[in-house]
Amino acid sequence: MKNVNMPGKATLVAAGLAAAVGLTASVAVAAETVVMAVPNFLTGAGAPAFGVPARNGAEVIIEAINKGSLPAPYDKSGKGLAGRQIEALYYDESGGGTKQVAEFRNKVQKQGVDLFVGFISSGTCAAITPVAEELKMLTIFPICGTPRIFEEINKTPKYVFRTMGHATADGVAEARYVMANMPDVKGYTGINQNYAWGQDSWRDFDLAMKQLMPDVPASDKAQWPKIFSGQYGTEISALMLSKEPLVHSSLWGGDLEAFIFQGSARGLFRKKKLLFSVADTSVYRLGKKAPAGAILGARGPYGIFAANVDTPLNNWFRKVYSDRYSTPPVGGSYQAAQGVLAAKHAYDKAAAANGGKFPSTDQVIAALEGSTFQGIAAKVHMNRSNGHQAATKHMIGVLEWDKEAGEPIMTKVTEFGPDCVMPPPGVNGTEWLKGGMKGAKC
Amino acid sequence: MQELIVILVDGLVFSSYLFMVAVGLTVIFGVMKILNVTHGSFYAFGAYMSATLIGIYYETDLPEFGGFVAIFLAAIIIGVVFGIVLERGLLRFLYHRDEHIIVLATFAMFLVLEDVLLMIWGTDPYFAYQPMALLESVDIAEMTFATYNLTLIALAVVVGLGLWLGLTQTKWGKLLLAVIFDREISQAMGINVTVVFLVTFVIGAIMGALGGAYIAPTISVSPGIGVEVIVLAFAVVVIGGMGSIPGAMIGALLVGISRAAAVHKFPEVELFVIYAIMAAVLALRPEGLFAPAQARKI
Amino acid sequence: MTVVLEVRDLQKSFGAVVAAKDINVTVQEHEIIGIIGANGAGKTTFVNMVTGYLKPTSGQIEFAGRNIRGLPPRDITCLGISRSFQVPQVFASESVFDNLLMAYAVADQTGLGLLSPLHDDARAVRVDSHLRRYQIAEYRDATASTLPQGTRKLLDIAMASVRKPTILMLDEPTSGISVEEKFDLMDIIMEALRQDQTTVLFIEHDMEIVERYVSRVLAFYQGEIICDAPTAEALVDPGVREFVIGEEYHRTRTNNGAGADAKS
Amino acid sequence: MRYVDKTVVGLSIAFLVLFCADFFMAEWVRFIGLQSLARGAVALGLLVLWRTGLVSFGHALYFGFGAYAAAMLTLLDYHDAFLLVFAGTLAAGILAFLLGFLLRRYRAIFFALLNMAFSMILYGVIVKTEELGSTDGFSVLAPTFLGYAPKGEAVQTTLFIFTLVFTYIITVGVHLYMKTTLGGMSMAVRENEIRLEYLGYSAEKVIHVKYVFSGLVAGFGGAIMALAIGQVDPDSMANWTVSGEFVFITILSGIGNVGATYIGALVFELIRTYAFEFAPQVWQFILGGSLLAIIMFLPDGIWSLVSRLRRPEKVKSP
Repeated sequence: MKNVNMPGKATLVAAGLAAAVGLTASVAVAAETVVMAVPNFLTGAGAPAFGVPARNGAEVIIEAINKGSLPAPYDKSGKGLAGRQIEALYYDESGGGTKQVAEFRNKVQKQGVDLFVGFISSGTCAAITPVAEELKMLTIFPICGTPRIFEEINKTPKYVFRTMGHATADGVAEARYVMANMPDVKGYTGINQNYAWGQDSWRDFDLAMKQLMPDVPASDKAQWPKIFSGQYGTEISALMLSKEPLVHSSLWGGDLEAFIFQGSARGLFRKKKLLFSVADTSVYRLGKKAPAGAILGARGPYGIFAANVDTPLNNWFRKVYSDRYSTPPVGGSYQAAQGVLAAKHAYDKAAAANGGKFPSTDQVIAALEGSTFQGIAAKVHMNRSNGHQAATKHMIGVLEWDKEAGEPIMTKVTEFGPDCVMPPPGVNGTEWLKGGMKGAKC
Repeated sequence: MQELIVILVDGLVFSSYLFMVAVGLTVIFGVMKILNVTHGSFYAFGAYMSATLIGIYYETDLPEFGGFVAIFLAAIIIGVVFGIVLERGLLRFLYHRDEHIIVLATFAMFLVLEDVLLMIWGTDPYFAYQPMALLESVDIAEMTFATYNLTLIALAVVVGLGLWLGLTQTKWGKLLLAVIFDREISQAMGINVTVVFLVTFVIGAIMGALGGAYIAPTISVSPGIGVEVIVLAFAVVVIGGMGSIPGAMIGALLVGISRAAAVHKFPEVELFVIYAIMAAVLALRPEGLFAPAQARKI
Repeated sequence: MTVVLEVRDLQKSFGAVVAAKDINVTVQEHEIIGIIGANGAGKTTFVNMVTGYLKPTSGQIEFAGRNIRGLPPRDITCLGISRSFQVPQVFASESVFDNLLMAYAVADQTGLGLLSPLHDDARAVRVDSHLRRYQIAEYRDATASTLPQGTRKLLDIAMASVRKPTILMLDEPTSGISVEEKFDLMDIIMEALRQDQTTVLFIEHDMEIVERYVSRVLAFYQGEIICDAPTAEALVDPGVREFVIGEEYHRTRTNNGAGADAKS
Repeated sequence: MRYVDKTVVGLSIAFLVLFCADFFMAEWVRFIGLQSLARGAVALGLLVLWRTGLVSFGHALYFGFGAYAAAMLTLLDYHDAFLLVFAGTLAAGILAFLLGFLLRRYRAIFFALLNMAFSMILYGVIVKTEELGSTDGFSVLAPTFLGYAPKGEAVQTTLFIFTLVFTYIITVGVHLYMKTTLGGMSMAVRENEIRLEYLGYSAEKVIHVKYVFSGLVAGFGGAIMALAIGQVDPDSMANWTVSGEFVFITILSGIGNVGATYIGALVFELIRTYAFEFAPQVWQFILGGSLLAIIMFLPDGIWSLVSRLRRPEKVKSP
């Protein structure tokens, strides 16, 4: 190691800084556009199941908004957000919370983003929430599930919204469905990925079951495969040996598909009743291979559950999306699209209230808080957590294969109202579950 | 009793999976002393290629079992192409550098290939379940197993024995052992180390690709499968003793069986099994399974 | 005369192979002892055991009245037995000066002293005088790996002698050195060590060297000492003539250099 | 010393420049700078190991341990940055001290991989701990500084100064330490352990000291990162890929100079940021590609550029 002379070092440090500082110049906000950052998983295992469908769903809506070609009820509100064209920045959500926070700051402070509509993973949302509030950046989470966003991380949000129900609703809806349709089930076990989402899903379902069907035992050997492990032979044996007839699973994407291939090869689905909380991400892709007879959820009235909703908006969305991406829209597509619609609704409403002039962020926030707007296939009520957390109806059904149409369909579908599955305003989801879901209106 | 048998079978299947995932890595490390992170890419590309070929194959109405040919074909194509390109195009320029620099270079290469994969195949998953469906299932101890998974055991045994015999019984193998023993001396003895390295790397690449290609029918071939196997393969190879093929076999069995037992008995700890074993083996037998560099002649 | 090193019934076996058995040696202060024997006779094994590189299977090693058997090399070194190596062990990519600087620093410092600067002027002066004593001052700033074999041997021995050890064991100091240079090399070494009155044991193949520098000889054969006597006696001992000198003498004459290179 | 140590001077000037820059820097620049300081500190620890001839593929273990130690204190309602960072650093240091007894017996790739094994165990433990949010991790409230509780941008500004001061002290400390006997023994271990043993000192002891140090700075970096991001999660703090990034930065920086690690970290952040901005689909491609380029064409890291600037002959490679 040699002593190195100052100028060399100074210049280098300076260069580094200069390079960096100089780039602040690149902050260019075109006056007449709204810059909307749309982060989703574009790489890695999250991409096919959620990221890409979500990105595409958002893209379809954004382009229609810019063209002003959205059908009713958005057909009269003119082009763009409050008249301004959307400039969309699609980017990758991969790399973990830390990296996403860094990226979030870059997008805000360097690329002059006006609002974010995106983030799929609960982990990212949890990491982003405090920063979004700190940077006063309007941020709409269309998908991520963890209740902790507004229950722990920020109880009084101003800039952060979530436009779909959180994970608690899934567990409750699933449990209610089981109670209604399998009253004499002998017990239940589960197979969930060993990470936050899997753990939360199992906990909520388990808690709800303990309330609704207290004398139905849960297995103490629920399976916890490592996420993305892809090999489930041993777990499948264990499940087949277990005495519980019902298996709860929040597997998604590649893991789910691998589990289904390996399971059906061994007749698991003939032997056990499976309950998949997010399997809609794969049903179209799996086609015939999808396990008919399994109980399915889509975290709300999305994807395959919206297949038969006959409204101009939904029919248009399914058609445009299917034509363009040659596959029907899945849950993620609907949820992301719903997030963009929330922005559309809020900007236009705020502009109207503002005498037609383009609204300030605070006005947009005021417009969105507590409002109710039309999602692709269902009404969205922003009536939880001071009007920042949405509640929608929830749907659970049984998957079947429709020979005539040659496509998977949902049968025995049960609808649950928003107030039946979501905790009442101001109530912590887990406590609500433990307390017996008081105040639920079904 | 039944559970015991089931654990054993599950364990064997998973061990075979681990072995197939790890063997390519150990072959390359054994001869070239390179810890090859791109191994993960070989696995992923092998899986994608296999899924693609299988897909094409079952478009035709040729006899169904032919799908298996597609699997091995995929492994060979990927292995040969990537093996040659990487060894000639990258590694040979690095042989004189520190071993950890080479590891990092392969890590960088892995990052690059992850995106190349996306460019070629996109983000949508590929399915190739036909071969698994074709073989249907068998019952052992009143438990249904997928025959395809059981064939994995056979494959692992064949590959393991094949490599081991090839290494100890053939002229080529003896050359390799010479190179493993002392690179300089074997050069002096007129062994063409360059060729030995190239061939070894290609074989290792084929093995890595074969792992992916053969697993492909049981999984959804989608982005990110490569990164998952890297740490797995590292662990197995490290437990078994780096560069030793019997070692990799032992390591795979140790991990596979213990994991199966864990899943059946204490599912909660599944996540730790492999690393716990890895750390334990290293902690308890520093000079054993895991021999450090021998003392130099002084 | 006081006994500095006493070795009793030393045994070493690697599995079935017996590398050393029934080794009994007593070394007096200021002795210069030559260790001779064919390759694999157990000479280096003996040195390795005394200096702690190998743990004896059984037996006693007493140094200055203290049992040092099984101690690690660093402790034995600190107690006062140093060694050099057949293959010089130096810090190859460092300069000769830095090699010795490190040697002195390690010898000087313990505990918190280790956190004092490696390079200080007083130490530099001592390093330079040491370099002169071993007549390698001209290579002061050369990188160790570039040194000619003889010089590297000297550097190795110079580093070993930094602590002014009571006993210094040299493993084939002249191996790989051309016949012409051998005596100059040994003169330098012996002169330097005489100043510190160091007790020296060195392994040597060349009987002329042995005759010239050594007062007493230990002859090894198949792991045993077959002769321990004053040089003159030893060199005429029938056993030694048959098992050691015979081919050895011849060998050193003809192809010492090559033979040693293959070994190193 | 007879002469003024140019590296110390250099570091001091860099320190002053950055100190002043803090007040006009764009927020995102400061944020990148903050991360570069944190990661650079970890790389500094790896640099010390590297000079000893060792590379660790598992220092995310100490990075993550420090980060979580600090973050968990905030759950107990301690928010003083000095306390949190000290705790994180110390916790990681203790862990390194304990594991050191095992790890100091290993060299080369085995050392690297054993480190990775331990880091993956920590990763598993965190993932398994739902109380700590499993893979989601949990968020860390803005810290206070000896009672001063800044708001908004001031948090980052203060934290930057805070970090800058400590990294400066650490870096100068390491530089001076490298000139001590113990520091110099890095060379001895790397070059020839046997000789070091026969000079009378234990190579394992030397390695253990360096290892504990590397653990301390990694813990420091982790704690800083936790405060800077306001969030801890296993995937970006304890996963093996994170360890890979640290080695990446070390190699990027080169062994030449302690200050280089921070420049390396900055370059790393910039590459990643711009790859992410301009090529969201292929950022890994660009990241990996640039690493390859460095390995092939700048074997001694970016620092060798500086060295070349001042003296044409190539600097000695590690």
